[in-house]
Amino acid sequence: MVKNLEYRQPRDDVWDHIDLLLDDSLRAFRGEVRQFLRTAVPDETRARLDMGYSATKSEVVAFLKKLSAKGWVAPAWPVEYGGTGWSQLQRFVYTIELGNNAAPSVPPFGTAMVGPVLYTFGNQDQKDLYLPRILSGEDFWCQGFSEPGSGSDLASLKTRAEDKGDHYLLNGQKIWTSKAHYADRIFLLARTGEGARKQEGISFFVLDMDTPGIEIKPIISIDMSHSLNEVFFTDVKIPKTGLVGEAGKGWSYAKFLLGNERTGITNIGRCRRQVARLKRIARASHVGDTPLCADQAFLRDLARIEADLTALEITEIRLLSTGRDSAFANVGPSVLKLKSAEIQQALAELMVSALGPFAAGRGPQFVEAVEDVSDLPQVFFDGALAEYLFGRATSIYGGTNEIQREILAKATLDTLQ
Amino acid sequence: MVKNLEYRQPRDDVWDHIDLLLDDSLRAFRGEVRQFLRTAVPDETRARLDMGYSATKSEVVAFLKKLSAKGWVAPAWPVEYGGTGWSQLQRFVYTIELGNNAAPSVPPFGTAMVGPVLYTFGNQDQKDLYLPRILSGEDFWCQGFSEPGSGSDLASLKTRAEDKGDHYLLNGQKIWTSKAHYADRIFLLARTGEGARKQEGISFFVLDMDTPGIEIKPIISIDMSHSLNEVFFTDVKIPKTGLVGEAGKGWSYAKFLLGNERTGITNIGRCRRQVARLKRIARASHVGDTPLCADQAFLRDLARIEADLTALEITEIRLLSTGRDSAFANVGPSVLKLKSAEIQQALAELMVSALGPFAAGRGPQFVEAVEDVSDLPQVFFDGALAEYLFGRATSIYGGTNEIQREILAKATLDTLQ
Amino acid sequence: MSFLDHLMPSDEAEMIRDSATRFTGAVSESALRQSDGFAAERWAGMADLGWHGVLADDAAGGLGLGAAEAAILAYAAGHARLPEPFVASSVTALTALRTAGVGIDVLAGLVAGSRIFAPVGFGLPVGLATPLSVAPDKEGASLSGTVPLCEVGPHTTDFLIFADGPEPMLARLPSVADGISIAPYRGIDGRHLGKVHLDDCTVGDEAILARGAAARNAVAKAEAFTVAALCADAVGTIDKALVLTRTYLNERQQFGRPLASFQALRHRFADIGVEAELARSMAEMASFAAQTLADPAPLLDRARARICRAAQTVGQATIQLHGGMGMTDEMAIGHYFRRLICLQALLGQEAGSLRLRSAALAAEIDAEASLEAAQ
Amino acid sequence: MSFLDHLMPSDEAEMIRDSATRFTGAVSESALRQSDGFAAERWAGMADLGWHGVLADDAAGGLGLGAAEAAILAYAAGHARLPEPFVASSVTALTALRTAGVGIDVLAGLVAGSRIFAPVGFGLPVGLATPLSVAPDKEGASLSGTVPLCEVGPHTTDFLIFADGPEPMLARLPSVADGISIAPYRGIDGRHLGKVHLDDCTVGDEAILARGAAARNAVAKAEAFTVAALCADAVGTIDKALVLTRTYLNERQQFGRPLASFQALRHRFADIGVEAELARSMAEMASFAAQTLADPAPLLDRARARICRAAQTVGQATIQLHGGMGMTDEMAIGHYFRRLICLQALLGQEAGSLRLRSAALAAEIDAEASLEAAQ
Repeated sequence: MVKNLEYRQPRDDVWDHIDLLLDDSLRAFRGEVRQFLRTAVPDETRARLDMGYSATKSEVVAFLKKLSAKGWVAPAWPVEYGGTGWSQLQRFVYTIELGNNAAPSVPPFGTAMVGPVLYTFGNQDQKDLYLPRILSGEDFWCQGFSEPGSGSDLASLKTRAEDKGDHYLLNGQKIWTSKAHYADRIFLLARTGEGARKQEGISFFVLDMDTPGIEIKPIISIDMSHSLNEVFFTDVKIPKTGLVGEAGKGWSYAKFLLGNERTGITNIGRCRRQVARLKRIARASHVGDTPLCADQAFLRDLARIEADLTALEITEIRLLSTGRDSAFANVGPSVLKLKSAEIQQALAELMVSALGPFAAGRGPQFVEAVEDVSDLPQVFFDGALAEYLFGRATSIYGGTNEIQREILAKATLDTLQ
Repeated sequence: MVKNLEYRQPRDDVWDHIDLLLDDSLRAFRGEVRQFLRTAVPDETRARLDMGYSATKSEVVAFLKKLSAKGWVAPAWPVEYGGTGWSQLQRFVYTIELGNNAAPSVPPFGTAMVGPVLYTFGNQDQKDLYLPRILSGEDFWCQGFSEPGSGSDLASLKTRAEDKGDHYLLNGQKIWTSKAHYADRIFLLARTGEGARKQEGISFFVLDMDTPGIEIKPIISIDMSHSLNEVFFTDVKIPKTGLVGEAGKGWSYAKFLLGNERTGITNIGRCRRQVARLKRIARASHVGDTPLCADQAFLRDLARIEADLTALEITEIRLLSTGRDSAFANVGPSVLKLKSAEIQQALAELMVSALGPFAAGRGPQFVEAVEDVSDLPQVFFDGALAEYLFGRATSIYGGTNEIQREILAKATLDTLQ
Repeated sequence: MSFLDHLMPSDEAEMIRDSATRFTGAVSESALRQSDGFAAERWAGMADLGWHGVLADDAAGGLGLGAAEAAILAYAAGHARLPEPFVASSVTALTALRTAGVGIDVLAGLVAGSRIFAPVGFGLPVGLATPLSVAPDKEGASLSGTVPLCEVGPHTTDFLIFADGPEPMLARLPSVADGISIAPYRGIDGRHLGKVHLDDCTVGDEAILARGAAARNAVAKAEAFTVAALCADAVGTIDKALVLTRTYLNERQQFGRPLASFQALRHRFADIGVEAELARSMAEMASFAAQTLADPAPLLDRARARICRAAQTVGQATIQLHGGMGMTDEMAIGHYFRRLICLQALLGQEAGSLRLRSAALAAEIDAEASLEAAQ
Repeated sequence: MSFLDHLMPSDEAEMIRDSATRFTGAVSESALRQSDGFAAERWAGMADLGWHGVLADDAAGGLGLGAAEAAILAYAAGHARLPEPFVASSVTALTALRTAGVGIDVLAGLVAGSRIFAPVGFGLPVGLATPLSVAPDKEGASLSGTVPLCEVGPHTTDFLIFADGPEPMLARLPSVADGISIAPYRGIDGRHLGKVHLDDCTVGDEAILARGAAARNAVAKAEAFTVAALCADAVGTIDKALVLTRTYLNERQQFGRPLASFQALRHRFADIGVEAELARSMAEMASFAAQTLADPAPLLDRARARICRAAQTVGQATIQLHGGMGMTDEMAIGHYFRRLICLQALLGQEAGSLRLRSAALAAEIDAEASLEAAQ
């Protein structure tokens, strides 16, 4: 029984109908990616991730090594800095396949966040030092933007870096610092001066995490896992070489960075995998004597999410491929962010609902305790709840749903055409 | 086939489970009401109303005569003015049965709106003149509150009544005046002075609709029916006897009136009848070879609305019966208004969805054209669409959903306990 | 052609879009209200711009283009809420005729705008099974049965009738013929509809355009093109509903400031903006699928479902955002709301579309189980 | 008693509410976090206030009250997110024991707080069928089978086991007995849960409290009271989640003003306030139905469905309104969110409840058809 619920690799000979929208060269490219992932991700890792658990650091490191050897760590970077030269749609397909094949997530802090800032605004020394270590998987980065009390109002940050001539002296506190406890380096925003607007006087720094004066305090999240942190800076010396670009221009670099972030968070591949997982659960889970897959109400919920997911995929393709509809190009990232959060949360909610009474418990002991009860997809219980709980963050991080709606309203309502 | 879809009177021997919450004396009272309605409403009227059509004026007049003879036109009024002396819960049951039995709606403008204002704030002459004519069904009233441009900001009204010594001279315009074309009299708000706040300087008047200078312009609504109007006043003389209460205090009388209005608009009886109607439609309507009542997804939609309706009923009973939870008593009317709008709209939407492709057409010719097509509940088509379209107003009139949410937020969020 | 190419409209497509926008931009609100469901001069104007021949071959006077370009015109029709049967005649009927391989003479009249076809028993609305019975007749066949919903009106010159069954056939009949009677009525959005009743209606051999698999194939192709065009029509209707609402929210003042400054209304507008973009994506996909795929149904069902939901959500929200004004026939928004209701019905509604997708999902789950059992 | 009387709490009920509010008001956040799912002194405190005997007769040291008063206590437990098995032992087990007519000695220990019962195979979660097999044994009976989800923990002193089947029985067993094994685990909200495995577990005649219809009846009554108590627990949890959110929105500043001043957040808060009132109505109805009606299931199914939806909506919205802070275990709101998830599971979830109501609706439709056919 449990066997039937295990992760299945996508079959090349069975196309999802949405795949018919791809052309032959993209399909061939996808085959290549799948082929690589089949061996690059150990079965055990894949099975755990598919259940909804996070990858461990060692799983991520092992996978990064494979990617690094292939040159696929940061496909979006310019070729001169180690990118692949793929088209935007190739990258789209690649990202889908990572999620669809339950590969560990490539930490975005180096590849998608600080990397592009460094090769765009950094000096030669910074590029030479940091970029190769991101590509090799040696350096793990974390992000020091948010502060307690700043919330959606990022520019109200208070951490201060005082120019002491040969170094900056950093004091303040960051929050929501994902994976800080794994990180070798941090990029951060700090106030180096004052301006008429709160967005002025902010600078962008890079810093080693083992610098004296840095203290990390875990934030346990509502799924009872540790992935977020508070980071405290007490008289931390940032060498002058840690300043990226010009002092006082940090806000514009941060906006550049956040703009990159918004297009990468649709998690379509993972959603596809979860639709497939829900289909397997529907087969194994029973309501009385009837399998859940015979319940039209459940099927309609799933079909509705699937239609939403198809719409999201095509919307992302539209954004990547045309770029001619300038109004849409402006709001596209917010559309994707809002909709993908909704779909991810709907999938997790449907999965928890499919657990019925077994959504009451979790933890390894729970999984063990219910593992021999027939007719129920026990192995998914724990992970589904973890995903449901942690997934509430998808409508909060990277700009809450409310912030996204405000961006959309500004772009579509305040400009009378 | 069509026979199966016709209106069915509620059976006394088959209790809706929610009825079990009533005590014996209320159940006996309900039996009495049902008994009366069985003969007071002609079958033809009942059938038409159940299909979703509005009552004609002559149907309303005929029904009011029956009610008048019974003394049931305005149960909520104090006995001295012709009320019944029923408890609040008896009135609740009575109102449900009117809707549940597809009786024509008693126009609220006289009984629920101007009547209570007159017996609370009017002078003896006004009481003697107007109240009996409301109870006898002789006088139809309409309401002149809203104005173009005022929208949810009712107090921004501009219609002015100038004190000319022996009369007021009225100039201005009202909008959304429901049934003005049927009405004998109108009650209205007009500005008789200025104040620091826009709520000041407003007076409350009653006026005959045949007074020279009144012009009525129909507003055709999106269901293509005529029920709303604009009313224009050009140098209309209001006799001094038309002023209700004190000049300048009209806003407080209007608030008193609107407070009464909000508790009477849950339309629970009508919703119950629609649930019953949907059950009959589900039996007759087919999807391929399967009756709609075998579609679990449809049934779940219906079950969800039914649970909502049960919750609404009990919430109204709570509001009527306890009055001890002062926080809830404050927000109760807005809770009922929001939720009843949602339920009424959800029922209409589900009914239209059940029509499938036949929601494309409407009108008497349409009904005739599809009447002989088997297996489809044609007789409901036209009325269902009328209800769906006109029912969009339930979240707009009497304070939009947005206004209700603001009232709720003020009461529950702005007061830290 | 790949989907990516599809997303990059050709210069010709852009020209069609521009000319359609100019054409519909000249249609006044009063003209629309007076046209009573059909305006001959508007139909002729479309003919002049090549609308009716967008899918027809050069030889028939057409433009020889595909579903993407037909979608541009259907979008324009929705945006301007044109009541004429553009989709029914120039997309549904024309695709069936063309796929069945009828002669140029028949198509030429349609393309020129002088012949207006009403599809009967197929195409529109989606998902309404109305089988007609076919009896052999000495001169051809005899048809009987009732189709309760067709896009037919006083303007109709020809019927294109599909009779399913053991011996399916596609036949063309003039609008006045023995054995055919029409009960006319109006769509919720003002378009002409009707019930067509056939009573031993004789169809000569020359009127039978296709039989058997060829007839089925013509109808299937026509239905796919119909869904794609209706989806585009719905997106055009949605877009215009948003434009009207944006204007209203910016112009209308309440409590001393524009409605557009109230956050709750702003966010609701943002949400329907998202719906519009998702609907647009699905319409793009539908026209690609109809044009390109052998079995577009699984994608078209998703498109129908998603676009119906967008139509419902946008229609209801734009009325609500208009407040009391949204309830009046005087404002254009209600007309767009009604068109969205009508389009949902013609598309088979979200519930109907999801019912098909649910059944397909159940079958996919079964197939996976069999596949695994076989391993 | 009529429902109206039910809505008018007695003075005694008000006293119980006040004392419960005082008691839970004294439970500190740190005490809750340290209690690891059960605090003996808190259990004893409840006993002192009469919680465990609220439904027990005077003779057993109880208060002899009903579902309404039990609901007041369950509400308080939810509001303070107490992890102790108040509902499982003091409502579910006690109602079954009392209905089965067990002796005062058994009840007295439960009422005094010295005995804590874990119901096995009935009561909670709602809708989980876990039949145990019963074999006749020389001294009574022998039970076998697995119940994967029970509210059982280190504190449990007694099992109250229901074995359904042709010869149903309700039996009491000590927490340590031959043939019983427990696999303990934790609820998502921290409460103690476990799987109970019975392997030829011998139950002596003296341990069998009821058989046949009497056993079924005891269990049915207990389950109705359980649903009512869980509904009240959920409403208490919801109310506290709203209080925490209200405080947060008023205290937290963003863009220079309190979050509570942003209209989009205000309206979302208003919406969950509506949910809370609907849930409260349904909980009132559930305790009345459990106490009064012979067949409360149709009403209890609606109550479960509606309250689960309210729990889901309120839980998700209050986390969202807390923003990033809502994602941290440090804030209490996440604990309330998890309790709401757990309660939904124990109530059988909205989907499970609506599934039963849908089936009942289908049966009602059939019955009406038969009734009309018979006329």
